[in-house]
Amino acid sequence: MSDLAKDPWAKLRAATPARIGLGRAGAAMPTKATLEFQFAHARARDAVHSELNVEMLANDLLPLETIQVASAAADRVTYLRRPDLGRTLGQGEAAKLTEQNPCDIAFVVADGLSSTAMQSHAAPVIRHTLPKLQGLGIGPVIIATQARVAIGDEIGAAIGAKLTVLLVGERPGLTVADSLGAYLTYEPRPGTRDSARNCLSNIHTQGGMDYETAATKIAWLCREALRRGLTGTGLKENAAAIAQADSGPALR
Amino acid sequence: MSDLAKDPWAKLRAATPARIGLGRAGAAMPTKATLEFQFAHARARDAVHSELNVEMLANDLLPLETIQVASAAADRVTYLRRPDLGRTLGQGEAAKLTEQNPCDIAFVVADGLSSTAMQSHAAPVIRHTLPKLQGLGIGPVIIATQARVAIGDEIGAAIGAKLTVLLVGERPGLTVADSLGAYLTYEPRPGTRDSARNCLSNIHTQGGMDYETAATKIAWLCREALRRGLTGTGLKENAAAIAQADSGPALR
Amino acid sequence: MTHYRIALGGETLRFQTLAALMAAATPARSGDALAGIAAESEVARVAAQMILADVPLKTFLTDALVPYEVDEITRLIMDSHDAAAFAPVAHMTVGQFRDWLLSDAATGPVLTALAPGLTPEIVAAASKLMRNRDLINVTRKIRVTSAFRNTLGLPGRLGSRLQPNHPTDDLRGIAASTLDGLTFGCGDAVIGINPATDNVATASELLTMLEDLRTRFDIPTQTCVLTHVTNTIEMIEGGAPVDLVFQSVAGSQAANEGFGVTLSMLQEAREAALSLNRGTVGNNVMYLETGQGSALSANAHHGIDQQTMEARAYAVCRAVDPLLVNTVVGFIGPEYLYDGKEIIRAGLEDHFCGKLLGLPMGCDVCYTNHAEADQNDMDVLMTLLTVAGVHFLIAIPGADDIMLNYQSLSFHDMAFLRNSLGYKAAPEFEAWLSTMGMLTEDGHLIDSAAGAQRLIGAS
Amino acid sequence: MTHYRIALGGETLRFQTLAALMAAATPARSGDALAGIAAESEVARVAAQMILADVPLKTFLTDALVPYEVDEITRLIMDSHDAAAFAPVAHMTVGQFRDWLLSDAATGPVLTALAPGLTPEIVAAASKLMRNRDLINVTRKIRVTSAFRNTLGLPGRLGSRLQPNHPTDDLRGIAASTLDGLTFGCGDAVIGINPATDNVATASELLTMLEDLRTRFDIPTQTCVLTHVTNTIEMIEGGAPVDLVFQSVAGSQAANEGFGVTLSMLQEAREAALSLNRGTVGNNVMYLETGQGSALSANAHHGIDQQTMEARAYAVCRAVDPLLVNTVVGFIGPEYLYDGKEIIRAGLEDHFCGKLLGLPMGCDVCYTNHAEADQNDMDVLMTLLTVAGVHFLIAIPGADDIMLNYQSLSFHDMAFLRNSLGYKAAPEFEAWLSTMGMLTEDGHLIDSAAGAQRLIGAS
Ligand code: B12
Ligand code: B12
Repeated sequence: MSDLAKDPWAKLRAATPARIGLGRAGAAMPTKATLEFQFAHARARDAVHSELNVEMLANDLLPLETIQVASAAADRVTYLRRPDLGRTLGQGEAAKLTEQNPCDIAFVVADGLSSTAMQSHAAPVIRHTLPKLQGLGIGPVIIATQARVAIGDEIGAAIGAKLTVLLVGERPGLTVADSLGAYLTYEPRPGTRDSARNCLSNIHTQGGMDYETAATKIAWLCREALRRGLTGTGLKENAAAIAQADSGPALR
Repeated sequence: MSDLAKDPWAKLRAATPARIGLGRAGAAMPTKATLEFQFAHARARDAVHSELNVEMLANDLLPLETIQVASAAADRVTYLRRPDLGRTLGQGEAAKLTEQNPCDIAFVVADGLSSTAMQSHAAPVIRHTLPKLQGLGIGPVIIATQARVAIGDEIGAAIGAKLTVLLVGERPGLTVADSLGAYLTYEPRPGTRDSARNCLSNIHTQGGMDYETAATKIAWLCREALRRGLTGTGLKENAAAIAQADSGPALR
Repeated sequence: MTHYRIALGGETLRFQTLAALMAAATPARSGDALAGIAAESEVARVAAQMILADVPLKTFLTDALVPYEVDEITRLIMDSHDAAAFAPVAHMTVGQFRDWLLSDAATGPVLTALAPGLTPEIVAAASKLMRNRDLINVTRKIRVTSAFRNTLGLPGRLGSRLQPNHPTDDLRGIAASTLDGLTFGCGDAVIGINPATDNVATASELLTMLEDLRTRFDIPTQTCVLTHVTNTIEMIEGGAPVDLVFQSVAGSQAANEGFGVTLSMLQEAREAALSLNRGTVGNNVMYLETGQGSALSANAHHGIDQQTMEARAYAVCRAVDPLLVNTVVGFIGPEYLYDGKEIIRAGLEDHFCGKLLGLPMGCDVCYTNHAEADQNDMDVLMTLLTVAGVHFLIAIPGADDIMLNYQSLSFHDMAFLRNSLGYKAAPEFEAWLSTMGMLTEDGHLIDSAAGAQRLIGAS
Repeated sequence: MTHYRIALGGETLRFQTLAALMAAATPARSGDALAGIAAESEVARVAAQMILADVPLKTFLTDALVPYEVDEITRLIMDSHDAAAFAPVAHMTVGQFRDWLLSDAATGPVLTALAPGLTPEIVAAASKLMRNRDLINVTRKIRVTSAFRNTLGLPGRLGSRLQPNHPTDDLRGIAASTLDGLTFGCGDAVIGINPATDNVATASELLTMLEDLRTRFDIPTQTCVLTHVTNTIEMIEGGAPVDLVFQSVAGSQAANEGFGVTLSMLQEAREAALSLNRGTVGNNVMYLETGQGSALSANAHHGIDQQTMEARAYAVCRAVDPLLVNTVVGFIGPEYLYDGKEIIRAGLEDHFCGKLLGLPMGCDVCYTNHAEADQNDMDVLMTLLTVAGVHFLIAIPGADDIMLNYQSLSFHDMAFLRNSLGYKAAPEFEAWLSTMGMLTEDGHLIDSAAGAQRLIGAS
């Protein structure tokens, strides 16, 4: 109890990256916590506006083949105000895709609201996932800039993929500015509803879902989706089944 | 009392353009009054952004000679954010002024925050004032665009005027969007303090100071300023003296 | 064919449909601009408001903005409309209705009786003619109470949802955040986790952990894992300790389909939860979240402005007699509410519309990092909503949600609203806080950490 | 030579002077950007705040931002500083001071005793580290009362200045607006006219008219014509019925010279007014107005941020024991406070700084038509300030000042704050309103126009 009296929060703080045990100045946040919060806000806002370094990402993905496409949103400012444009390919961009052979699964890497997330986590997640997808036809990786989740539908349809696995930069938070989400869509085509996708979120290295867990879940969902011919609310993640299915080598 | 009960405000309303006797919905403004207010706001905001038609104004001032100068604020948006630029002449503009002969009084017409005020009232005010300034040397009228009050100091100094009478568009109000102010500055030069000027304000035709009254006051202040060698807090408007001095023809 | 027109300041302004009129009459916001239905100028906005002021309330009962045939929410609204309750205002135009709402004649009890006679479109229309102060003025009069293990919405009370999210649903991490919140007196409305993962097993584990915590400390409150309604039904069937059924809902059938939910699913879930009979002081078992922009973002807005679509979501909520409803007002981002000003306005509108329709209306006062807003704007909105009599607000550790990636209020903010502004927690919960030694005699959080240490020491 | 530096997120940020640090630590506003002293980025702003948090309060007593030698206000601040009153916080840094202000230890009476020990620079520095909610939190605790013919500033009370301006100072027009305001229960703080014309004769006529009205209805309030202090001195000498001496003041000697006013002129005017001995329940005879931006606009800001310059104006006010002080917060325009958000923030800061320095601090909640603001923003600020315990607010017919060309609050807004939020007028004035039949038993404005008609009928 005397240790606790010194800092009753020490033990609890280790259990979560959340801002707990900040102390109080009356009913207010103490100066230090207030300013740290504001600093984090300043940085998170920068993260929203930073641009994806496509070359570096393509390099990280080697030896995988990559194709780069841009959404219809010309720049970051437009992108933020016009989600509709971020969901459709820019003029002429679809042409880059139509010549591909149909495949089972196409990975789409979209900058979304955090290019930092893409830069750091997209390549490792894909690298961890591929070994678990043996036996399935994997298309080239499509890197889409100024892109929202639904852009995967147009891409998947154009490329003739049965399923898209779209990795996207989730909006940056104060504590984690590089969180990655994965959205799986069976039979992608423009107009697909979000209820017809599955989602994995909070993939990052600051207490989020680790690469190996993400890869295992993605792979399980891919196989189930192709087997049952659907994604979305009809397909629930089954923790027990995933644990069993995960027989691939631990790359962690 | 029965008339009063019907609309107790009728009599009072005639006494002022102010929004009195609006009625109440509980403690709130009734819908009608609220919407009229909002409509007036929409229009007043338009007035801020409207531009002065210089040619038309120069035409209205004929046969007086006019010279047009621009402030250092390139456009309306800059003008609104950078009052410092609105107070100085744009590059090269001073050259248009230096060749004039020194004079007693220079009229400066500045768009200020309401070009509408200038468009409507500047020429009539000057026309009403000139007859009352007989015997004094009047320079050409300088029309200054994107201009603030203090621009008159640089202009007056450049032109070598003993006194400037600067007419400016006051910021537009909800009820009156074309109110004109007159600022008199003795021995104008850059850096003059506002306490060294005299001001007449609310010159307009919707219950404001009428042209003839404005002209009488301006003329009285001009003569007093030149006689006593100052403007500003040292020179107070003297209502009785003005009434006496006003012997010119009534042009109202 | 022009339906609505007005001559104003020398020009004639026209609006083709009631929907276009409603959209143009809405205070400026980015979502309506994105949808291409916002007023083209400030003058056009006022013109639309002037016309709208003269539209009879009855019009909204006959001219459905979203067709009856294609939308189950329109059918719900029309079919459940209570004409008797509506009678006192049936003769009014929207403008007259606004004035009447603000008059002293429209007392709290009168407004409560009126609620079943109002439709989302009617309250949305009225709100468009209201200034911020008017929205506050009206909602302050209205009292809505709801209850499960405590009673929410009583005068002078302000509830709070304790939201202890974690990016991997770590049980200890979530427990830590929950304890933190409890030491600030938060959690009377609900202790509610958004699970990061979408699976029933995890959700059940989380729920069991919360149930343990609640029973260990004997806390008179309710817990919830905010997973999809279908998951919750599964959990109930699996015997998990479900207090409340959660679901996000929107204002059109199509948008709800995007969420994977229908009216009948909600009814089914409600009955399942009621069958557990876990409430002690009341039986409101539903918790619903909404937020302007969700219909448009799912391209399911039928050309209707986002605020009216939001109000229509409240019809969905009303049908299931909820314990809690809250708009997550700035949650989606600047595409729908651009900056602090738009978020503040939307928060007040949502609260107004919800309360007037008879809902226990709360708010997640929040913004994202891509929006032009900051914590100062949240200070403004939380204070205004508290003054306006909001049912509850959401609070999280340090205002920073590390899983959903947005900023809401902090536990500290609840302490401010209670200590400084004098509001109190739900009475049962307040009594518990007192027992734990965390309150001063006048119901304020004590300045020392003694109470907190007791709670944490015991954990 | 760099005085202040911090390493943050991989870079080192530097600020050359205390003035530069203060400016960079200020929440964003257009005036500081115009002056070229605003933080260059949000990160730089936080960095400056972090450094400022560690600056000892004592620094401000030795490092004068505006040199002692050139500025009589600096001399006033330094020479009148009460070291004994300052003692309890003398060891603190700015950050510690902020935390202490927010703690329960800093009660109202403690803060009142502290006031003479604080300087404008100290309170400005603390405010820069405060969120909006913190500013409200602290000011709610502080009570300042002042009195002349009624008592202002008592708990649960909210005063109002009735501002009946007219573009040509027409007596009947001004009387009409005054009556309108009285029917809304406005005017307890003062009935105060800004004259359109600058001459003593007109000012005296206006004053006489107000005096007639006041005595005819036996209204327990004070009147004022807000003309230049030199004019008021002349009026007093001329035997006009002067209750209060008005003057606009700013935070540097140079800026005040631009206004044509010095400290000794204010003292002289005060003594002249005191000699008339017209107060009945108190003898606070000064009324002062301020507002962020006036120093910069007169190019008399010495490179200091506009909020600190504003706080320095309060030192001028404090020296003359005023009845009323108010910031005219959004009055000058967007060059100094760009939009509603900046106006709201500045209003809260000004109120905080004034109250902490011990002033009877009010606010003209207002904006111009060239600013990015509207009446909804004013709704926000007036509600927040009322909750924060503001001394008084300014109200005009329909919120539209037809002479000064800007929008403030309407008489209706005062009625809202009193009816809906429950605040009351000064007790003497409230009793008078009651006598006139204008209030309900609980001090609210009655819903009918009966009271108003009585007043107008009699006029
Ligand atoms: C923003 C958001 C929303 C917004 C989406 C609208 C929009 N325009 O952005 C709204 C509020 C509508 C929403 C709703 C829901 N959401 Co959501 N949402 C998020 C959030 C906070 C950020 C997403 C993001 O940054 N996307 C990146 C940008 C670039 O993508 P975008 O193209 O702009 O937006 C799309 C995606 O956000 C997607 N989306 C958003 N939520 C969900 C949920 C699911 C299951 C799917 C398939 C897609 C999806 O829809 C948008 C439009 O296409 C995440 C949390 C996180 N950290 O990521 C949760 C999150 C993705 N949502 C979640 C859930 C559960 C839901 C709901 C099902 C809640 C409910 N019980 O009803 C609903 C329904 C969603 C649907 N349409 O089917 C979960 C998913 C859990 C999981 N592993 O399956 C998450 C992880 C949060 C959580 N744990 O609660 N959501
Ligand atoms: C804005 C304003 C101010 C601002 C000016 C700062 C600024 N940057 O704009 C502030 C708040 C500082 C101010 C202060 C005062 N003002 Co003033 N102000 C106005 C207002 C509302 C609008 C002016 C306007 O639109 N100008 C047009 C724009 C384009 O000009 P600008 O170059 O941007 O701004 C300059 C002028 O506004 C000028 N100015 C502003 N007020 C005054 C007052 C006097 C006497 C002079 C000579 C100049 C002057 O100073 C600015 C900077 O150079 C007018 C009312 C009206 N309807 O016009 C009253 C008005 C001009 N002011 C008035 C007064 C009395 C004062 C004060 C003397 C009040 C006092 N008792 O201390 C002080 C001192 C002014 C000074 N510096 O000497 C009176 C003048 C009466 C008269 N006939 O002489 C007016 C008419 C209002 C009133 N009736 O009370 N004012």
